[in-house]
Amino acid sequence: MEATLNLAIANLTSPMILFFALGLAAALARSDLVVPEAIAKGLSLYLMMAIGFKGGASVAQHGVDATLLLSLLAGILLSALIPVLAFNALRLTTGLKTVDAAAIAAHYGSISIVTFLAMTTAIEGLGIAYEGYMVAVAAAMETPAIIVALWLVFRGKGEKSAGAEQTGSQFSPGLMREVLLNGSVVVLVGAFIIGMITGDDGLQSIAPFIVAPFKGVLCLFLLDMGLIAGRGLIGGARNLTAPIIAFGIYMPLIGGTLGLLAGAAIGLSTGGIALMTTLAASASYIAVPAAMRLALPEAQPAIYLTLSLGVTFPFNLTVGIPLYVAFSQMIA
Amino acid sequence: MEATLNLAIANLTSPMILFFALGLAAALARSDLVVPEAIAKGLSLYLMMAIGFKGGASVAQHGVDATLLLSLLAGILLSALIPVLAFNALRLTTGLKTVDAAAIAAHYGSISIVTFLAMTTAIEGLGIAYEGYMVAVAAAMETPAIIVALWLVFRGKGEKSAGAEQTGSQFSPGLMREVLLNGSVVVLVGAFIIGMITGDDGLQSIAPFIVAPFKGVLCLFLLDMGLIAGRGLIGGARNLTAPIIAFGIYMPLIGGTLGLLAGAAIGLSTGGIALMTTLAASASYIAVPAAMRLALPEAQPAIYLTLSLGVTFPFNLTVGIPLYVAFSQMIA
Amino acid sequence: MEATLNLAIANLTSPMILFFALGLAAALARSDLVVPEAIAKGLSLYLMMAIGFKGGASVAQHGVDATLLLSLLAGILLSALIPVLAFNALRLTTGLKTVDAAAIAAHYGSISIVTFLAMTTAIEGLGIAYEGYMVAVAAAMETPAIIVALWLVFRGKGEKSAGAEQTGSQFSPGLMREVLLNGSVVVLVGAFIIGMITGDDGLQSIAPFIVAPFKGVLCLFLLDMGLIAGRGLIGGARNLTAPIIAFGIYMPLIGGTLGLLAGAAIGLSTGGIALMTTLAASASYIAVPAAMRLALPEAQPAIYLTLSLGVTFPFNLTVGIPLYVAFSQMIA
Amino acid sequence: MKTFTKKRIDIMVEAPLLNRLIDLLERQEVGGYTVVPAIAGKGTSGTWHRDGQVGRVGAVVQIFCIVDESRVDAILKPIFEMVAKQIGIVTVSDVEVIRPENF
Amino acid sequence: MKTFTKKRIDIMVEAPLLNRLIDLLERQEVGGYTVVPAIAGKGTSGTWHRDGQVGRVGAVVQIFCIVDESRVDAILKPIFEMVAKQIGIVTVSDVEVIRPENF
Amino acid sequence: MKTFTKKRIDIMVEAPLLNRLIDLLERQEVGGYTVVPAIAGKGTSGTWHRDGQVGRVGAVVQIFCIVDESRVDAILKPIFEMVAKQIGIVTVSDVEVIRPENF
Ligand SMILES: Nc1ncnc2c1ncn2[C@@H]1O[C@H](COP(=O)(O)O)[C@@H](O)[C@H]1O
Ligand SMILES: Nc1ncnc2c1ncn2[C@@H]1O[C@H](COP(=O)(O)O)[C@@H](O)[C@H]1O
Ligand SMILES: Nc1ncnc2c1ncn2[C@@H]1O[C@H](COP(=O)(O)O)[C@@H](O)[C@H]1O
Ligand code: NA
Ligand code: NA
Ligand code: NA
Repeated sequence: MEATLNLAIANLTSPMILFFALGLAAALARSDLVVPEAIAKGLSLYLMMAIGFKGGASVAQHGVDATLLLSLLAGILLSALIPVLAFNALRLTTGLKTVDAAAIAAHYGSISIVTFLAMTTAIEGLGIAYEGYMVAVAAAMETPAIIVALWLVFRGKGEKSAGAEQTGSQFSPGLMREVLLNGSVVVLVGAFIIGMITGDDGLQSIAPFIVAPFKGVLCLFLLDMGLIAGRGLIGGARNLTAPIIAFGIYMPLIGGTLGLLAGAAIGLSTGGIALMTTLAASASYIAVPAAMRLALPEAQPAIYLTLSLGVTFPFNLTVGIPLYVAFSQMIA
Repeated sequence: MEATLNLAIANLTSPMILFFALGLAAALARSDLVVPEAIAKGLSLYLMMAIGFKGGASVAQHGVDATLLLSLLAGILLSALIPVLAFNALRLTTGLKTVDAAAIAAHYGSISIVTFLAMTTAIEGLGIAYEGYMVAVAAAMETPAIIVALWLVFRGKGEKSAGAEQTGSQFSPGLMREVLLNGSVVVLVGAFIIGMITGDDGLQSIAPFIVAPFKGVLCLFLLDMGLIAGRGLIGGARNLTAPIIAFGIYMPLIGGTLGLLAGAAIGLSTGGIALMTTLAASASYIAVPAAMRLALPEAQPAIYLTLSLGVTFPFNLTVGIPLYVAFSQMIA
Repeated sequence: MEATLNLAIANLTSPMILFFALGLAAALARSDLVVPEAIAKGLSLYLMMAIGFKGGASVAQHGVDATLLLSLLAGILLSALIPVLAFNALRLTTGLKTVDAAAIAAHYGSISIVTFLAMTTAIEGLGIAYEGYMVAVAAAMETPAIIVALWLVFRGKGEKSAGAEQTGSQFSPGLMREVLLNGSVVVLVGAFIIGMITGDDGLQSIAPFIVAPFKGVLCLFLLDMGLIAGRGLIGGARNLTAPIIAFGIYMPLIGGTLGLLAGAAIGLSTGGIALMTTLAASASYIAVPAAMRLALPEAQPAIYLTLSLGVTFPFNLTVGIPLYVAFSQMIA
Repeated sequence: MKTFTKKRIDIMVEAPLLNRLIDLLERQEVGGYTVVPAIAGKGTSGTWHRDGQVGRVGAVVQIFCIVDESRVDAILKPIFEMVAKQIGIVTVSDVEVIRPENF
Repeated sequence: MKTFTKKRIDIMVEAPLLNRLIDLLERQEVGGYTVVPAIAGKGTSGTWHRDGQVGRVGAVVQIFCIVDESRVDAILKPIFEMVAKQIGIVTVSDVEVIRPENF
Repeated sequence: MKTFTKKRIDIMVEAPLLNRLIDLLERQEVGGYTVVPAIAGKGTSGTWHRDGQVGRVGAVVQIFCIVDESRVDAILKPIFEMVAKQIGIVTVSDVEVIRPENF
C-alpha cells in the first residue's frame, strides 16, 4: 500500500506529469500558449520513431520468445472485446444513441500511444524491464476495435435502420486501409522493423538522438497534450453527463483489469504486464476519431473526443500509471 | 581593461554571436534564408522551458536565500522606473509624439529573454555562478513597464486629450491578463516551478534534452534573430532619426547601470549582478509590442520594433554582454 | 570484391538507408504519412549548419593544406564539364528537346547535399578521415552547372530561336544572385566560416547539438526524402522513358568516375576522394530545379525532378555510396 | 482584357473528409482545384483551432474549384450531399478568367 | 441547384487584434467565421512577412464571415471602427449558399 | 454603409516565381497585396502537395491584390504575360471596400 502511494507520488511529481499539468492549467486559465501544429506533428513523429526503433532493437538483442505471438493475439482479442463491454456499459448507464455509444466504444478498444510512452518511461525509471515487442502489440491493437464498433452499429439491422445510406454511416475497405496505413502506425512499425534489422549497433549509432533526449521531448509533447486536453474540456465539457464521465474513469479500470489478467496469463514480465494493462486501459484520440468521422459521421465528436482526451487520458496518466504498475508487480 | 577586451573578443568570436552575425549579414545581403515560423516558435518554447527548468532546479538545490524577494522587488521597480527615464529622455532629445515615446519607453522597462539567455550562456562559459531565481525576476519584469507607459500617456489628461476614445488608446484589465498569461511567460514560470518541485533528479532525467544541446539551439535561434533584426532594419531604418538611434544605445547603458547598482545593493553574486544588469539593459520585442498594438495603436510599430530589435538587441549582444560582465566583476 | 560486398551490405542495412526505404515504401503504399514542411525545412537547416560547422572546425584544426584551392577548382570544373557530357548523352540517347536536356544536365553538374551527408556519415562509420573543406567544395559546385546549362540553350542561337522572348527562357544576373544566396548555401558556407573562426572550442561547446544527434536527425530527414522520392515517382514515372531512366543510372557513374580521378589527381585522402566522387555523381533537386523554373520555364519539371530525386538519388544512396568508397580505397 | 465568367465553388470541410472530397472532384473531372489551410473557425458544430488538435479531427480545410457555369449544378450536387452530413459549408461565387478553356 | 445570395465579409487585420475581432463577431452573433493564414503582404502600413517576425506584431491574418445581406451593415460598422485605426482592410463580396438558415 | 466597388485579382503561381510577381506588382504601384498559402492542388500541370516537396519547385502560392476597376487592365496584362508560360492561373472578381482611397 505504502509502496503504491510512493509510486503515485513519484509519478505525480515527475517532470512528465507536471508538464502535462502545466499545459492543462494554462489552457484552463485561457493563456494563449500554443505548440505550433507542425512542431506537435514533428514531436509525435520523433516519439513514434524512437519508441519503435528501441522496441525493435530490444527484440533483436533478446530474441523473440514464445510469448510474442500470444501477446499479439491477446492484444487483438482485447481490442475486439473491450468495445463490446464498453458499448453495453454505455447503453445501460447513459442515454446515448447507438452510434454515439459505438463510436465511444471503438476508442476504448483501441489505444493511446502517448499513455503507452508515459508507462514505458515510468517503468524504465523504476528499473523494471519489459518486452520490446510490446510496441508491436500496441500497433496491432489500433484497428480491431474500429471493426467491432462498426459491426455493433450495423449488425442485425440490415444496413438500413441504422441509416447507412441516409445518414452516411459506412464501413468500407478503403477506411480500413486508411487506418492501417496511417502515418503514426507506419512510422512505429517501420522503425520497429528497422530496429530489429540494425539491432544494438544501429541503436548505438542513433542513440544520442532517439534515446538520450527522449524523456525531455516527451515532456514537451505532454505540455501540448495538456493544452489540448484542457481546451477540449473547456469546449466540450457541457456535452458530458455524469454517467458518461464516470464511464471515462471506470472503463479504463475494466479494460486494464482484462489487460492485466491477459498479460499475466501469457507469462509476460512485470513491465510487459504493466504495458498490456496500459494498452487495454487507454483510449484512442487520433486514429479512431478520424475513422469515426468517416464511418459514423452522425456520432458526435464533441462527446468521444472530450471523453477520451479530457477524462480518460489524464486519469490514466496520473492515477492509472502507478496503479497499473502496482498491480503488475503484485500479479507477476 | 585588458580582461574586458579579452571578454569582448571572446564574446564576439563565440558561435552564438557569430550565428547572429550570419543571420544579420544574410538579411542585409537579401538572401532568401528563412527559419520557418513554426520552427522559430518551437525553438523559443524549448529555450523558455530549458531556462525556466534549470532555474527552478537550481533554486531547489541551493535553497531560496533572502535576496530572492529583494531581487523580485528590485526587478519590478526597475521595470517601472526605467520607462519614466526613457520617456523623458525621448521627449527631450527627439521630436516623437507622446504615444510613440511612451510605447518605446515600455519596451526598455520590460526585458528581452534572449539577451538574458545569451548572458547566462556567456557567464556559464566563464564559470561564473548565478542565482537560479533570476529567471523569475525576468518574468516579473515583463509587465510593470507596460502599466507605467500607459499611465504616462493617460495621466492628467482625463483620458481625453491623449485621445483614448477617438484614437483607440485603451488600458484594460483584459490587456494585463493577456500580457501576464502570454505563452512565453507561462512556459518560463511553469517550467521554473516544475524545476523547483522535481529538483536535481528531475533535471538529470531530462538534462540530455534541456541542458546538453541548449547552446547549439540558442545558436540556431540567434541565426533567426539576426535575420529578423536585419530585415527589420532594412524595412524600418528610415523611421529612425539619429537621436532615436542614439537612445537605442545609451538607454541600455542607463538601464544597465541601474540594474548593476540594484544587483550590487541587494547582494547578488557576480553572475546575478550581470543578469540583473542585462535585464535592466535589454528591451522587449515580443510581449510589449503586442500589448502596444492593442493599447496604443496609434504609436508606430516601425519605430519601437526597429529600435528594440535592430539597434538595442544587437548592441547588448555584442558590446553589452562583455561590458556588463566586466562591471559586475568589478562591483561584486 | 568481398570487401565491396560487405560495404554494400553494411550500407543497405544502416538505419539511414532503411529509413529512406521506409519512406519510399510508405509513399508507394500510399500511406498518409507526412513530415510537415516546416519540420523538413528545420531539419535541413540543422543539417546544413552542422555539416558546415564541423567542416570549418576541422579546417581550423588541421590547417588548410595546398589541396584546398585545387579541390575548389576541380569542383568548379567538374560542375561545368559534367553538364556538357550529360547534355550530349541526352541528345544522343533520348528524344528530349534542347531545353529539357539542358535543364537535366544542370542538375547533374550541380550536387545533392544530402547524398554528400550520407557519404560523410558512411565513411565516418568506417573510420575513414576526410578533408573538412570538402563542404566548401560542395558549395562551390552548386552554381557553375546552371550557367553552363543556360549557355547550352542560348549559345549560337542569338537568344532567338531558343525562343528566349517568346517562351520566357532567360539568363539574368538576378537569377545568379538568387542561386548564390539561396538559404541552404548561406547557412552551409556561413557555418563553415564560423566553424573555422571558433575552431575546436566552438565545436565542443555545441557538439551535443550538432554532432551527437546528427546521424539520428539524418535518418528522420531521409525518411522524408524517401516519402518525397516515392511520391515523385508515383506522379512523374510516366514522364520517364527507358533511355532517360538509364541516364539517371549511368550518368552518376560517369560523373563519379571523373570525380574519383580528379580527387586522386589532386592528392586528396581516401575520404576526400570518396566525397569528390559523390559530389560529381550526385544530382541537385533543390537549387537547380528552382533556378530552372525561372530561367527555362518551358523545360518540364516532371522530368528533371523525378529523374534526379526518384532515380539518381536512391541509386547513389544505395548502390553508389559503397561503390564510391570501394573505388576510393583502391585508387587512394 | 477580355475575360470569361466562371463559377468558383468554395468548400470548407472537416479535415478527415478531404481525401474523399478530392476523389469526388476527380471523378467529376474538374479542371483543377486548390486546397487552402484555415487556422480556426466557428460554425453550427462549434469552435475549432488548428493548434489545438491531436490528429486531424476537428480541423477544417478549404478547397476551391473554378468551373464553367454549365457544370456547376452537376458538380455541386454530389459535393453538397457529401458535406451536408459532415462539418462544413459550401459557397459559390462569380469570377472571371482570361483563358476559358481550362475550366 | 437553388442557391441563396449572402454577403462574405473579408477582414485582414494585424495578428494582435485577432482575439478582439473574434470577440466582436461573437457579440454580433454571426453564424460562423473562419480564420485564414496569410504569408506576407503590403499595404499603407508597409510590408510584412510571416517568417520574419518574433512575436505576432507585424503579421496579418484574415478572417471571413458569411452573413445575410440584411445584417451586413450592423456587423460592418463595429468591425470597421475597430480595424480603421489599426493595420488592416475590410472587403465585402457576394456569395451564394445552398442552405440559407445558418447565416 | 456606403461601399465602393473594386476588383480583386487572385493569382495562383508556382512558388519560385513569387518574388518576380511581387516585383511586378510593386512596379505597377498597386496599393497593396497579400500572399496566401496553399496546401495542395491540381491543374493542367498536374498535382502537387506542400508537404511533398524538397525545395520550392512544385508548390503553388496565392497572391491577391485589390485594385480600382480603372487599373485592372493595365495590371492584368503583365501579370498574365508572366503567369501564362508558368504553372498558375489568374482570376478577377468584384469586391466592395469602405475606404476607396487606398486602392
Ligand atoms: N480550376 C481550378 N480551380 C482551382 N484551382 C485551380 C484550378 N486550376 C488550377 N488551379 C490551381 O492552380 C495551380 C496551377 O494550375 P495549372 O497551371 O493549371 O497547373 C494548380 O496546381 C491549382 O492549385
Ligand atoms: N458563416 C460562416 N462564415 C464563415 N465561415 C463559416 C461560417 N459558418 C461556418 N464556417 C466555417 O465552416 C466550419 C464548419 O461549419 P459548421 O459545419 O457550420 O460547423 C466552421 O468551423 C467555420 O470554419
Ligand atoms: N490593395 C490590397 N490588396 C490586397 N491586400 C491588401 C491591400 N491593401 C492592404 N492589403 C493587406 O492588408 C494588410 C494591411 O494593410 P494596411 O493597413 O493598408 O497596411 C497588408 O499588409 C496586406 O496584407
Ligand atoms: Na484500450
Ligand atoms: Na529592460
Ligand atoms: Na554532380
